[in-house]
Amino acid sequence: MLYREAGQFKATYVEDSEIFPIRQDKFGIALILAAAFVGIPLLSVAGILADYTFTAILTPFLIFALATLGLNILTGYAGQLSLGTAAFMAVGAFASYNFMLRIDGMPILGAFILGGLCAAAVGIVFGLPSLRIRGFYLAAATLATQFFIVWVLTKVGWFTNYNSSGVITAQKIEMFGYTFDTAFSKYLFVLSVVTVMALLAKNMVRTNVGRSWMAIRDMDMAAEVIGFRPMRTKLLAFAVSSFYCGVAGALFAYAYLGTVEPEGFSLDLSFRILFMVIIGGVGSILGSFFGAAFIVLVPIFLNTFTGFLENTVGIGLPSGISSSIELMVFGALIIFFLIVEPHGLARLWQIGKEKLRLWPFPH
Amino acid sequence: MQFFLEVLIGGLLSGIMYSLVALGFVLIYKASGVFNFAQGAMVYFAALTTVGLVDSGMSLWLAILLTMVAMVVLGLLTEKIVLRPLVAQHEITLFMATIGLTFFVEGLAQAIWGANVRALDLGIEDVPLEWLLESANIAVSQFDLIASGIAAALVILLAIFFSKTKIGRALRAVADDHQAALSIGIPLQHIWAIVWAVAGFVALVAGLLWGARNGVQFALTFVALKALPVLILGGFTSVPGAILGGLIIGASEKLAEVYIGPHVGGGIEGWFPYVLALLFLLVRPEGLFGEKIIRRI
Amino acid sequence: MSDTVRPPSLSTFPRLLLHHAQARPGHPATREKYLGIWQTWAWSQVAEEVRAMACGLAEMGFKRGDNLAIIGDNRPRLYWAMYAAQCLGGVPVPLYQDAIASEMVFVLQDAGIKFAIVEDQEQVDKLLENKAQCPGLAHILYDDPRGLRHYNQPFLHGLDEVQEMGRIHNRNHPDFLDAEIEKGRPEDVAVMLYTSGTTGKPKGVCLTHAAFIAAARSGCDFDRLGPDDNILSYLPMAWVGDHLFSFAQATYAGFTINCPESGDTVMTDMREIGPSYYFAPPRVFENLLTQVMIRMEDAGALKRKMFHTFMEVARRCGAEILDGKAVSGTDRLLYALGNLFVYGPLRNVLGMSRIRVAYTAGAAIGPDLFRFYRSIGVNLKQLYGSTETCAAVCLQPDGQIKLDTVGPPVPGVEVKIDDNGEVLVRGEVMLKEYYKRPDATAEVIDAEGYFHTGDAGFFDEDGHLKIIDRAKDVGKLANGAMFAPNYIENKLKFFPHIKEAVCFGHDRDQVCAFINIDMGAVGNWAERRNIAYSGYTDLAQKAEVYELIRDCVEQSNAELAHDAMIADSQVHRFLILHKELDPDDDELTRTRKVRRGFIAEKYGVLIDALYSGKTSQFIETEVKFEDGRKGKVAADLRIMEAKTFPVGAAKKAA
Amino acid sequence: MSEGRQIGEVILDLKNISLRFGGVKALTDISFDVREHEIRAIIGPNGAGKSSMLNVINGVYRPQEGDIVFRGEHHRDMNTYAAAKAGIARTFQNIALFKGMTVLDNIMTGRNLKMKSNFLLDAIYWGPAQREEIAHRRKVEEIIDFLEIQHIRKTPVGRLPYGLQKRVELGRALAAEPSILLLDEPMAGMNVEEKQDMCRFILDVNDQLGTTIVLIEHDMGVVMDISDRVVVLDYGKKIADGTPDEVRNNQDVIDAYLGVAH
Repeated sequence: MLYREAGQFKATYVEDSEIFPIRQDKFGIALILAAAFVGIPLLSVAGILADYTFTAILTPFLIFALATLGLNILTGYAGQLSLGTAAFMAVGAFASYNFMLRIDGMPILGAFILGGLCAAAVGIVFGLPSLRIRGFYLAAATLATQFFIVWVLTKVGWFTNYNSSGVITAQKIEMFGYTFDTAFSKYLFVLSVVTVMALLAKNMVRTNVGRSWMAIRDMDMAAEVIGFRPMRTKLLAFAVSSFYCGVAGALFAYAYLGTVEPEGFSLDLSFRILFMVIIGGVGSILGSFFGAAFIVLVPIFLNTFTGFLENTVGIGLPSGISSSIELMVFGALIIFFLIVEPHGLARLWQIGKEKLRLWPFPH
Repeated sequence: MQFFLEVLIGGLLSGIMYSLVALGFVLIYKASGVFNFAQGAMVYFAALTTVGLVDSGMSLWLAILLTMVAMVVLGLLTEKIVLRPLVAQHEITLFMATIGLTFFVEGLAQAIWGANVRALDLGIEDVPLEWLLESANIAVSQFDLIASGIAAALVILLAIFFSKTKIGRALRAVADDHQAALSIGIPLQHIWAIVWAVAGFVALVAGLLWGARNGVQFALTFVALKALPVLILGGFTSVPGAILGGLIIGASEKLAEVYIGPHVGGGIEGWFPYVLALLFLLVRPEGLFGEKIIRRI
Repeated sequence: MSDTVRPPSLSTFPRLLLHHAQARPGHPATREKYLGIWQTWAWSQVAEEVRAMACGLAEMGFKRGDNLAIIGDNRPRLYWAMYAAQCLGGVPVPLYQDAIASEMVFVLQDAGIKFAIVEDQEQVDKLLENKAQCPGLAHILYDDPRGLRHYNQPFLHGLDEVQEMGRIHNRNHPDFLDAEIEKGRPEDVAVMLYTSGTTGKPKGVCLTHAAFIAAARSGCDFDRLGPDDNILSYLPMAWVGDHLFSFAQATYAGFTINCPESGDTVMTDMREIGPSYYFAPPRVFENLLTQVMIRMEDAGALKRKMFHTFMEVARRCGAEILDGKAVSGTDRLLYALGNLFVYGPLRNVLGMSRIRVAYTAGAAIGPDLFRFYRSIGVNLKQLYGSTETCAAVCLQPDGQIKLDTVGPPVPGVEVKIDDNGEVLVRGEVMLKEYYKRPDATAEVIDAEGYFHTGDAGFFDEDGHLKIIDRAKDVGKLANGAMFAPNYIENKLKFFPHIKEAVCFGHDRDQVCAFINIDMGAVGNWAERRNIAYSGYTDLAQKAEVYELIRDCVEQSNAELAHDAMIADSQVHRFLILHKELDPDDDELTRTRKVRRGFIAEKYGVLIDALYSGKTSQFIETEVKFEDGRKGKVAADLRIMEAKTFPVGAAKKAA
Repeated sequence: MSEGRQIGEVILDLKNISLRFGGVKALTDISFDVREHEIRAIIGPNGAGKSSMLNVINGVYRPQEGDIVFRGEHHRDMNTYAAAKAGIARTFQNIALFKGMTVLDNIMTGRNLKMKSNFLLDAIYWGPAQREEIAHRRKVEEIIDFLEIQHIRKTPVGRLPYGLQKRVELGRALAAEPSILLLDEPMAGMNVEEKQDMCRFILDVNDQLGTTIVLIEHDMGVVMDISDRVVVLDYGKKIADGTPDEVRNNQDVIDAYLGVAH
């Protein structure tokens, strides 16, 4: 309905292969970026947005989106189910911490990238079984990653700098003499990292490397026969995915938790990120953002809702129950999405968009 | 040597319990191709429900009976609401659905009974068997022995159920070929319902035994995670594989914890079985008793 | 181009081409969807390509006065071939690409074709098949080499190699082509278009540069077409309409032609290009509308409701708003909403968002159809012309659109109605002659220099020409008034419930009609009313159906009464035939035109009944079934009176 | 059809190939050769080992015995990657397209061995990766044009009807610009019109691109029409080899097809 595509023809392949080939979409994404980079900061400066918005919603949303993106590369694009996302995040976080700790003058971005690379290396090692096994044999194997890595980080004191409590305060995020210490500045920092990495991911999935992943996912035998090497392709997917998760883990520790601790990266987090992939859309960059937003917002809505019930009707829930209900809601949502729309919110978005493009025709 | 035997026997005994849980997985996987990640949550749910009912003044046997009913209902509902709409979907999709189910069941259990750790008393004392201690100087828990006895009985029962009864044979037929199963004359849906009910029963037994041993708490859900390496080792479709795998995992994890653990800081029980299973997989991707995979195109 | 007076140097198409190559070298001239994108050639590139092609042709011996056959779909190089031939003083002769081989033979022989440029293997095969009958055909050049690798006939050449040859030729004789172009005169024949020839053999219509440039100029000036306009070139190149719009006007104004990827992708390509200028015969518009309606049927109830509500608004005021007439504020607001929710998106999905001017011609367009497009904001207009007049006699000016006229004559064209109602045309746009047919030429161009169009029509009070029929079909009622059966029949056939109509009235005192109902439409109508019927014959004789058809006839009468010239042709009595008119029974031609004489003879008894005042008549007719068996259909046909209106009255009855 | 085509030297020579799965003999001591630019058909009743033969040629299965000589090089242990690298492309009996990708992307995958870009350049996209992507896109568009599937280029292959999927799969194989093309029942399940189209494409590929073609096909009319030489397998053994005419009149072949007991 909003689309006016008549006359938007493509005279070159460059135009035809743009990420947003439709003018209205270009405009839309420009608007969103402007809102994220300029609009929200302005609102914050004007005092309309509280710190809570950043610490509880926007920053975790972006970080989770990045981790989801990472898992989506592996699971959605390359078809390798992983239940060890949090472990790779943990590697990223701890590696970044140690690089900052042990190398003088280490720039924070450098530490994050190196942290991501460490995660990638670990990803490759734990991706090795994927060459022999598939499906949920592999899923079960990735659980091993989760348990093993968290165990290592807990047991090997060197990683935590022999901190007895196991909870370490993360170093400050400093760049060019500026310290990102307010909720708002951390948001901007995370936003910038996530924007760049999302663009890189989109570029990968629309070129040869992305096609190799999807080929292995859809029909591995045929992929082999046309010359994709399964080992290389899968391990690259593990590496890239783990890199994304690693950087997300570092951001999680530095810009969200403020601490580096193994318990922050539990199996529960792995599941949560898997849920974001499923709800957002398996095999969709955009879906990663949808999924993250959804899972971040659901508990907030639930709380608001129960709070509302308590204030108006006077029905209060015992404190322990709300977290149980949250679990149930998540579980039910996953099942709901798998049954009703296995391709998640991204597919719904796509269908909606198609409808708008064809409006007033139904199909 | 005694110590070694002690550890080994302890390991084997808990291994039987792993086998029991693994059997729950195999049962469902064989019949419906679903890898039921929620098995652990069902164990937790069963144990918590029994304890909850007992704590509210019910007799143990009545509580168990009621829980059994609840488990069957849960199984049937799962089959109807979650799995039937997903029939013919990719098995990974089904797997993820059971992860969702895990969350739901855990949440449900806690919402009803609260998240506190509770004790479950089955009336069996957790003391070393005296005669064994005296005669061979090996400490083996009486409770473990009885529990694994029950588990072993159940395992054997299920194995017989699978191979001798009509329904059991139908189940195997279903696993091999859905069309063939239809021709036997048992509706597929009935078979699935039975399987889910049986799986609920297995979960109940496991929940009671584990709950009585370690207390009924959220950690019970990890029992299911313990069963995973067992399955990897034994193969997802093999009953003997589940039994043997359970014993191997149980024994080796205890031995590893005792003999390797101290050198690396301990607590390796959580991941050692996985690594063991993984190494095994790299050698034999189809597991101990699984069918060899021929890649067809 | 706003400058109406062009310097004399731009008096031929090749000169115009060179002019654009200089004036706007980088401006896109031709686009073609090929290999997934719109490949674009600027005017300077087109000029270079044409130069290479022309020089290549010259090298191969193509000479001034030679005719060049062009056969194929709308491909850039085929359009350029026209310039190439014209540069050398030759005449391009585009042929219908879907003609079967034997049909081509006549034209190839008649035009004395030595050189043919064709699109692909399919066309090459057709020519090879008939090569023996066209001994003059010396060279066949093809655009697309696919499948032609093993054709080793010496007279077959790829356009690529011809152009390569031309480039070398041009390097060796750089002044050759410019000199050839200089030799071209405006009075030279620019193109030869064969009329399809409903009667007799096709005739080659010779049209000069001056004629087509005049035609292009009047159209471009009239609608202010400029270099930034875009047109989708998808109609047969051999049709005068395509030649005027995609070649002559594009070359005159310097706008861009866009060739679709293939016949199957026209709709998609149209949507991608979003042309600003569009031309299509009525059937294309009709198919589009049908598709719109069918696709809307599948929409949800709410959306359908919204669609129909806003379409009602559009029907009420859309065309008026487009014409800039006064419309109430509420309607304006509603229309704006409709534009947001329905018309705008609809134009978008049809690829009509950017259309400034769209034309239709070639056949009568139904008023509902015409109004539909105008009401959703597509500036659809009608034009009148024929191959012999470069399709440029009358154009409807913006803001003065009438459903049933074709507008006033364009500047530079004189139109006169002769005594028997035939439209006569004189002016620059006229044909020079029929190729090698002085007899036929003399038949259509009279001593005063008027071209006899063969169409009957008259001017209305605003000076707009109204075409009503073929002149030879027009008769006179007993009172001497004009009787144009096709006109009345078309009016009736625009009602969805009427499939065919046959009117009688020549030399009689009133008009009577046979009607064929539309089985689908009336069948639906009957089912909705729970009227049971057992087949066509049964349904046709239902009293309810007669009432339904009488309404239609009376509406049409009311419209006829509006015009003094034809008010006497109102249908007084009618009957619904017991069988569908069928080409298998020789009642229709294969193109579904009514064979009036045959029908009058076959159903004489019915005509007598109509004029004798009977209220019913028994008839038995032999019919052929699809499997070749014969059978008989018999029925008692009712005959019904229809209300007629006094002249000029009942304006609002419709 | 074939007057302009020069059948060349032997480029693929299979010598004494035997293949077993466990105890089951799939192929027993089969030898035949393929000459450059020819269309070579493999026929035989169901279960004769035809698909296994193709799988041996491009390294999906490794025969226990025998030797594969491709362009003078011995490939006892041919693997899929080496086969693809050497210019052997194929289609599958049961369509093996990448269901989640568009037609365009599916065919693009066929060009992966010709791409030099790596994932880092791909991620940055701007510059070399983009240039390469576009150069290959053009090649792929030529294939799309060749196979007349322009109208579906951006459709996910999962949504296409069977006949078109087969065509896309051929496109993917062609994208690799193979020197040998293995076609496993390219016309199975097609209607007459689709078969004619596919025949035309196969002949055009063979003729215009000079690609050597080895095909398995059940439609005898088609096989006899388009192939230069035919090898006949039955129960994993070769029972005849020769021109279509020779094969047609071979008694063993007639028996095999009529099901005479062994």
